[in-house]
Amino acid sequence: MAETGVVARSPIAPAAPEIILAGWAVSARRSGAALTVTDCTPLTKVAIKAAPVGATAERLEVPFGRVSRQTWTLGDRDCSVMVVGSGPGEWLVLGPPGSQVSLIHQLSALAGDGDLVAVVDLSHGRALVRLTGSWAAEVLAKETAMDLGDSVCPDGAAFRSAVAGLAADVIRDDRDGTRSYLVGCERSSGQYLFDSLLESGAEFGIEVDGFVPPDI
Amino acid sequence: MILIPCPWCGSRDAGEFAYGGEPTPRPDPRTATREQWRGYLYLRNNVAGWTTERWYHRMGCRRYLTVQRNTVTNEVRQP
Amino acid sequence: MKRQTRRLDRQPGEVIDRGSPLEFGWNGRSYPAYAGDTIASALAACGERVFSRSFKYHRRRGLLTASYTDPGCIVQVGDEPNVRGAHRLVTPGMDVRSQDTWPSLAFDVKAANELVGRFLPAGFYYKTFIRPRPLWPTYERVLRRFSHGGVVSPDPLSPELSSYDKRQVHPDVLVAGGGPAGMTAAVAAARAGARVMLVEEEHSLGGHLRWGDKADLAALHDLRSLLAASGVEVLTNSVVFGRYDHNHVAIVQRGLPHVYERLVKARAKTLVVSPGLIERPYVFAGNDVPGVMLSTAVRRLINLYAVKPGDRAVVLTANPQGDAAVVDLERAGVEVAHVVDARGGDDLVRVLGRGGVKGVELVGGHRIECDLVVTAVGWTAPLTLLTMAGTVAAYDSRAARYFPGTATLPDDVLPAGGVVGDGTLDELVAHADAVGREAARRAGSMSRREPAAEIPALPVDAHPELFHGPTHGIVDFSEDVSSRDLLTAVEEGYSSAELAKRYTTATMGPTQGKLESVNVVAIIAEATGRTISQTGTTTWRPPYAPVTLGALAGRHREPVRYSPMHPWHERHGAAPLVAGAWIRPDHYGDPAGEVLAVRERVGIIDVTPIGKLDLRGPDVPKLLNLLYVNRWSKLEVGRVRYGVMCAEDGVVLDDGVTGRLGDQHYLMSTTSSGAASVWEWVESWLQTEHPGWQVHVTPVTTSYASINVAGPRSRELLGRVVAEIDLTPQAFPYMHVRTGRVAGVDGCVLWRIGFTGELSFELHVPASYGLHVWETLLDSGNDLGVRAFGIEAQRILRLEKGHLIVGQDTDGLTQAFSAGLDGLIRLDKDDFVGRSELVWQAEAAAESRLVGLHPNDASVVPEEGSQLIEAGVICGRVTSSRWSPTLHRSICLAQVATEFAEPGTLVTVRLPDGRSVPATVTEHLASVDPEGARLRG
Amino acid sequence: MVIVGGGVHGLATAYYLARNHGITNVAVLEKSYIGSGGSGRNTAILRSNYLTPDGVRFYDRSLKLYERLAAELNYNVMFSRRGHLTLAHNDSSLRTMRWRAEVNKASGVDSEVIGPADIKKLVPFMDTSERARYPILGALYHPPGGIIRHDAVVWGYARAADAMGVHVHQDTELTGIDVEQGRVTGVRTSRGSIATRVVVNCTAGWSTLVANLAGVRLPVQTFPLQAAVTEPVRPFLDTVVVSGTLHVYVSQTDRGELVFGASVDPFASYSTRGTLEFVEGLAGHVLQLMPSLSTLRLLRQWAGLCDMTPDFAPIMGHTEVDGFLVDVGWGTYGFKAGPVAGETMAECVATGRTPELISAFGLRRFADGSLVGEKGAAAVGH
Ligand SMILES: Cc1cc2nc3c(=O)[nH]c(=O)nc-3n(C[C@H](O)[C@H](O)[C@H](O)COP(=O)(O)OP(=O)(O)OC[C@H]3O[C@@H](n4cnc5c(N)ncnc54)[C@H](O)[C@@H]3O)c2cc1C
Ligand SMILES: NC(=O)c1ccc[n+]([C@@H]2O[C@H](COP(=O)([O-])OP(=O)(O)OC[C@H]3O[C@@H](n4cnc5c(N)ncnc54)[C@H](O)[C@@H]3O)[C@@H](O)[C@H]2O)c1
Ligand SMILES: Cc1cc2nc3c(=O)[nH]c(=O)nc-3n(C[C@H](O)[C@H](O)[C@H](O)COP(=O)(O)O)c2cc1C
Ligand SMILES: [Zn+2]
Repeated sequence: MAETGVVARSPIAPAAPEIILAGWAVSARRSGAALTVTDCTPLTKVAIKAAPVGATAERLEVPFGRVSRQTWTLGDRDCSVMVVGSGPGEWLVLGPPGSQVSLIHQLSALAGDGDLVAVVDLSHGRALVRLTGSWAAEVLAKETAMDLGDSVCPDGAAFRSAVAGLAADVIRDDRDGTRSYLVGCERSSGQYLFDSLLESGAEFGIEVDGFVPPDI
Repeated sequence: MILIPCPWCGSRDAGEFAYGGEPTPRPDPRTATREQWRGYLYLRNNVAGWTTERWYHRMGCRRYLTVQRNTVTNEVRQP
Repeated sequence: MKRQTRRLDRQPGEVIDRGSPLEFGWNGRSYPAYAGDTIASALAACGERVFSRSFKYHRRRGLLTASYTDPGCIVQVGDEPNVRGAHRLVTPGMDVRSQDTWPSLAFDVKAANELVGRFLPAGFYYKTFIRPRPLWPTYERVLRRFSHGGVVSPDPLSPELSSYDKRQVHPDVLVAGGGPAGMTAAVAAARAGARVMLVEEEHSLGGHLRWGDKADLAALHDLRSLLAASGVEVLTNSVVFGRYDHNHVAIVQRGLPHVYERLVKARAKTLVVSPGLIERPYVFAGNDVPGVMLSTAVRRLINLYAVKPGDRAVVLTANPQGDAAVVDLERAGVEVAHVVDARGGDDLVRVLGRGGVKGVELVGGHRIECDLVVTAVGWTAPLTLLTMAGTVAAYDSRAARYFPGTATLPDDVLPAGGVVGDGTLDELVAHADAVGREAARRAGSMSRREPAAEIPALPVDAHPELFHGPTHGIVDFSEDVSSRDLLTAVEEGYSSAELAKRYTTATMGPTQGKLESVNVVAIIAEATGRTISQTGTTTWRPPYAPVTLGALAGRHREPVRYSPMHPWHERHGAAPLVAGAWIRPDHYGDPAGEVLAVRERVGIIDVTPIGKLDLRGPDVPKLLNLLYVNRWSKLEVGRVRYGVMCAEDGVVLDDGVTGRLGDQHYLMSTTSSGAASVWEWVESWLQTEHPGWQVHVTPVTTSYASINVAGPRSRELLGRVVAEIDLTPQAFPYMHVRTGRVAGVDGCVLWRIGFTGELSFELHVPASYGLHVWETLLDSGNDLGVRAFGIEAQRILRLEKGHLIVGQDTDGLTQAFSAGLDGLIRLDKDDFVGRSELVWQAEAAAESRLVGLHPNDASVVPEEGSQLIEAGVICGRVTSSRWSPTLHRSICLAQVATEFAEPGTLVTVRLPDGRSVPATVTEHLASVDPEGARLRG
Repeated sequence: MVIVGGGVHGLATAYYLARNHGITNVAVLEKSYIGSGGSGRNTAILRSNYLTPDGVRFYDRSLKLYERLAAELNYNVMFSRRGHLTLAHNDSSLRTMRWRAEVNKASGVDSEVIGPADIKKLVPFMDTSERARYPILGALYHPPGGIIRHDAVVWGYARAADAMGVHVHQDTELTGIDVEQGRVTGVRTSRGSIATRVVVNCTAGWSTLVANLAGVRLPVQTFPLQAAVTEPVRPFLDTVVVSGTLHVYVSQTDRGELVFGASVDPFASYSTRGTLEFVEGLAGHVLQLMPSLSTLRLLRQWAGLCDMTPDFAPIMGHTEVDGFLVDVGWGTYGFKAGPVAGETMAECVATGRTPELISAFGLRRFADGSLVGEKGAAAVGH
């Protein structure tokens, strides 16, 4: 088998035109709209489970409900990585597409002694969508009961809750001062989540903006 | 929608949780009589008032937790 | 076209826009109106007085309250039934029709009911049509034709009428009701730093100030400016329809550009309830004749809509509101023929006229000609939101109305305004200001040191208790219930408020007690010789105002799940099968052909929904031993094993295979429908019973695309796409697992198992590459005759093989032995979930068993669910049945009473069409390859 | 003797005690007004298309009693035979429908599985298209099913029992049961004591509280069940429609309103306040079945308490305390059983023997591990 033909596909059908970037079929569409939604599924997603309080938790330094952006050396490159405290004793690390092998390697090495640590690649198990624009919170407020106000959910906060009826991980990750959220759910419902956000954002003129690796 | 206080996530809509009901201690399976075992399976106190119960935070932290709830008023509190 | 003959000159507080005239249709005729008019005000401006027919007697009805609650002006607008004509604004071209009148509003044949009116007293139906018995269904059919309301159509609604959505908000303070009290409280709370939302049912803020005098309008102007500067989010044309536990407050918002209606769900830290008061009608003969209106109705018509409500009026007043109405009427050029001052003991006896007011009769028989009768006899406090919060309504006879018993309110609900007292506007504002500050403080948006706001008590004005006059009249206008009906109910023993309500249906119509409940209770109290307090009330329930199903539903959406291969299935004509959230390929047009491809060559099926749990840690074997009925301690790396889980009552819960991928690393599979529940099951045992066990569980169901490659040539096919894994039977035997690269994709898991009964490999491929691997398999196996097969073919294949499906061949009470799992269950294990019950089941011997069954006539396929009947008694049922393309005969699985379970037993199957056919219990569950030679090959 | 609970079960028991056994020295205690419990709050659906032969026989008897109840009580209870449709949205419920239909037929009860085209004929508003999110694959059609004026049933029994000398005490709450040496000797109420050797517990959602007073534990948990009505519209729906998958059932009354019900609340409680999520879910599901009803308005929602048993079957007959009998566990389906339960409980009390018709429903079955098989069709309800 010719391995060059191996293309990874997100569960979300790319808006035309489709191109291949970093081994993923993604949308090449570019939007300058004030509210956009982007399929970020190509990002690498690795879950770590360990004791909520313990050596591993200490080394990861990110408490449950918070996000930290860090620069890690993956392979021979410095990469931007996002460490999300996604649950009690549970973290989700987001990295550029295709970085799972080195991420898993680094994370396994991080495991604290005496701590039972599980590092599981969820890159293909989760869909990830980014919603950006000043109306982003209004759109999400149609889909989730969580209070998205700054006092409860400031930039750099993360939570898991029901979004559009799905158990979803939400990360508030503003871009250049503009509201932005990453929303992740089980891969199989990715298209449904994406469509829901598009529908809810319609009244604010939402548009699809394609993914540009290593965007994180 | 009532709110369930999750010790990990804070108060969340009850719809995010699965209801586990009154926890009943599991009898020792090696010694339990049928009567005891079936009590464990089927009998609950069904209190009208404050009761202790288990909930599972299905859409959140995926932890089983214990909450006290008044089954008449639906007031809740941490045990 | 009609002319606006009753339109007044410009009024200071009018809400119509004379610069925007428009036309709309009423019963097919064109009517003029101005933007800002309601349907009712526009029609009244053109001189229309009759808008509907009443529920039981089809009496003509006109405006009563000229507000949302008006029972006299409920109309059909296009496809929308039961529209509140006194609230809905007219729009150009709107098609409005009166409801339920035939042949026309003016001549309604059903009004014949009125002539027989004396035959329709309370409880009429309970007492009649009893004998001769068979007649009731006939009467019922006639009766149903007389039922009330608008029409709904089975055709799809226009897009405007079918778009709804929802929004969730988290205000610190939510204010329900935008009169002076609500506006003031909102401003005060916002100034104290709270996030505030203010909700008003009407199209603009101001409450009763809007139809008030100059001073009222000036005060309103000031309040509006304060509010505009306060940062409060204001929703108008929106109603708070419920306050549910934990201050979950429901609002329906209308008049939006993008959606027809929006359900706004507020999780309010504190709720201020300031709904004002609702004016109460007076009960006396003819009180429902068109032309009898409440004082607030005429004030609204004149001041808001510049409509002259009549030419010559008689006013019954017991309060300043009624007095103000007299002033307004005179200013509008209505001749006030007589003012009956109830405070002085004067009263009205009856209204003269049927289709419209012609006059009134006063005490002593004196008659006055008029076309308008106005009453101002007191108030009803709309307590729905407060009683939902737990308050008990307390009657105050001095004020002649109910108040919320504040002692019973939770801390997070505060009433303000007319519901709690009277007083001057200044007093009202001072009170509401304190309430608003306190609401903000309780919401935690003020500094903790701030002391509780001192909330001044509002004065309560004395008001005469005026509920009914010397004659009987209508109490519940929407249900056509009269005071006489209530007396009948009491006489017949239905003397509590709750029983009388149900017997007469008073308060059960569209107004839900907002107009009539106090009168109902007062009349029952009088009839029973009790006080109003002793009589109690009926229960106020949500919604405060009726709310459309569309708004409650929002956008209809439910999560769906697709496998990575879904686009391929769609392109290849798969028939979709809805399995919970999953949409799966049932077949690709030829299930029998798909079966044969698997039996003879090779087929591939998308089994992605199979539940998959990644288990890690040293204690996984303990966990498996606990949850499965079979033994798990000695599973070697590289092996997989089939397991069955039971609940604590011994009932079969789920099944699947679990493989050991590494020293402390396992992959567990579950049924597709059990994926979520088994995960929770595993977590519950780990977290609540064995928190010390070292196991991490990660669900990976959709991390992998799962593909089963099945058939005698599956090894050959796989060999072409797998490089590093030795697929020979010796290197990779049945019930083993390998990991490696498939079609260039790393990290694939392969296990050799066989649900279909064939040699087969189940591939779990990182999901993003699922489509690639799927297509590669099909491309590479072209010459082998590879074919995709769907669920239906799989069902046939597994049935041929005699593999059970949990939930189909077992049910909610099937314990493991009845499922024929004897060989698997290890009662010699110390413990496993369900063991105790299975020990007892083994001792008692199962009552029924799963068996294979062959109809003696091979061409008959008894439908699943067909019963086995011996000597008239049911002794089993067919749980699975299909035509077997492999064996060219019908095959079944059945649950049968143990005495019929012996192989060779002849049983009788009763088919749905009534025929009975003989069938024979087979030796094995499997009809194809019971020895398992094929799948081990 | 004392009957606790003035719902259809308590009142019917009193009525049949008087009518069939001549026992009129009976006090029915009701803490509020008669019918204030589930009997006044239920969606009044009658049917006999159960899954087990025991169930079918039992409910069929009840339906027969209902059919002649108006004449017997001289009170029109407005039984309206509308036909009852239980929709199947997936093949497993279709299989259960077939199973039920065949068991029904075997017991002489009219039930048949019908397809989407026939469903559309019965209910033109139904979306029977394949593109529905939960397509309708078929339905169990049960022509004898229908609805009734539930309050009228309660009042009819109460009037008739009263006329035969039974005492119905409203606003009278049972507060204690005296048990001496394993035998009932009397009861205490909010309005005084009564000496009695027989107490029948017919208190549905409150039944464990009453049983506790006698020292008897019941395998019952109390869950609210909610219901709602819309504003009236002109008749368009003749049939009673139930969808287990979508957790909703609907019928249109003679007055024109739609009456909706669903499955019990997701957690146990004694609250009858009702919830927002109930009406949201309900509306969503109704519109999936009948999309053109978006503009129909919900008028009122309420809730009642249901006494749920582990096997979705009632608990009837004697307990370990002599003279303390139960007629409970009616869950979400007990209104239709009122007449037959009254008849059999009256026989049980009067003769001291357990009638054959209810022998499967004894309290002992839980300790014995011989649950009733209705659980097999648990998803289906009401
Ligand atoms: C919303 C809803 C819909 C339903 N739909 C249907 C349906 O369509 N078809 C169907 O067959 N069934 C239905 N049911 C179930 C049915 O309503 C009940 O099973 C049935 O009414 C039970 O009747 P009952 O007489 O046993 O109890 P209830 O009617 O509940 O009567 C029990 C009475 O006991 C009284 N009580 C309690 N404690 C005491 C005490 N200590 N002292 C004195 N009195 C006491 C209560 O006040 C109450 O009035 C539904 C139930 C609900 C809530
Ligand atoms: N109501 C009158 O006609 C009237 C007339 C004269 C004086 N007053 C006096 O004025 C005071 C009343 O002022 P106020 O501010 O309390 O009442 P208000 O009647 O001036 O205003 C209440 C507002 O609340 C709105 N409302 C009610 N329920 C609602 C809901 N559930 N959702 C959204 N909006 C809702 C109403 O549409 C109304 O506009 C009292 O003291 C009363 O005696 C009232
Ligand atoms: C079958 C049925 C139909 C009903 N129809 C109406 C109705 O048309 N209007 C109404 O206001 N309430 C209706 N109700 C609800 C009752 O008013 C009341 O809410 C219910 O009996 C519960 O009592 P409660 O609200 O007093 O607690 C109906 C109830 C039932 C059981
Ligand atoms: Zn949590």
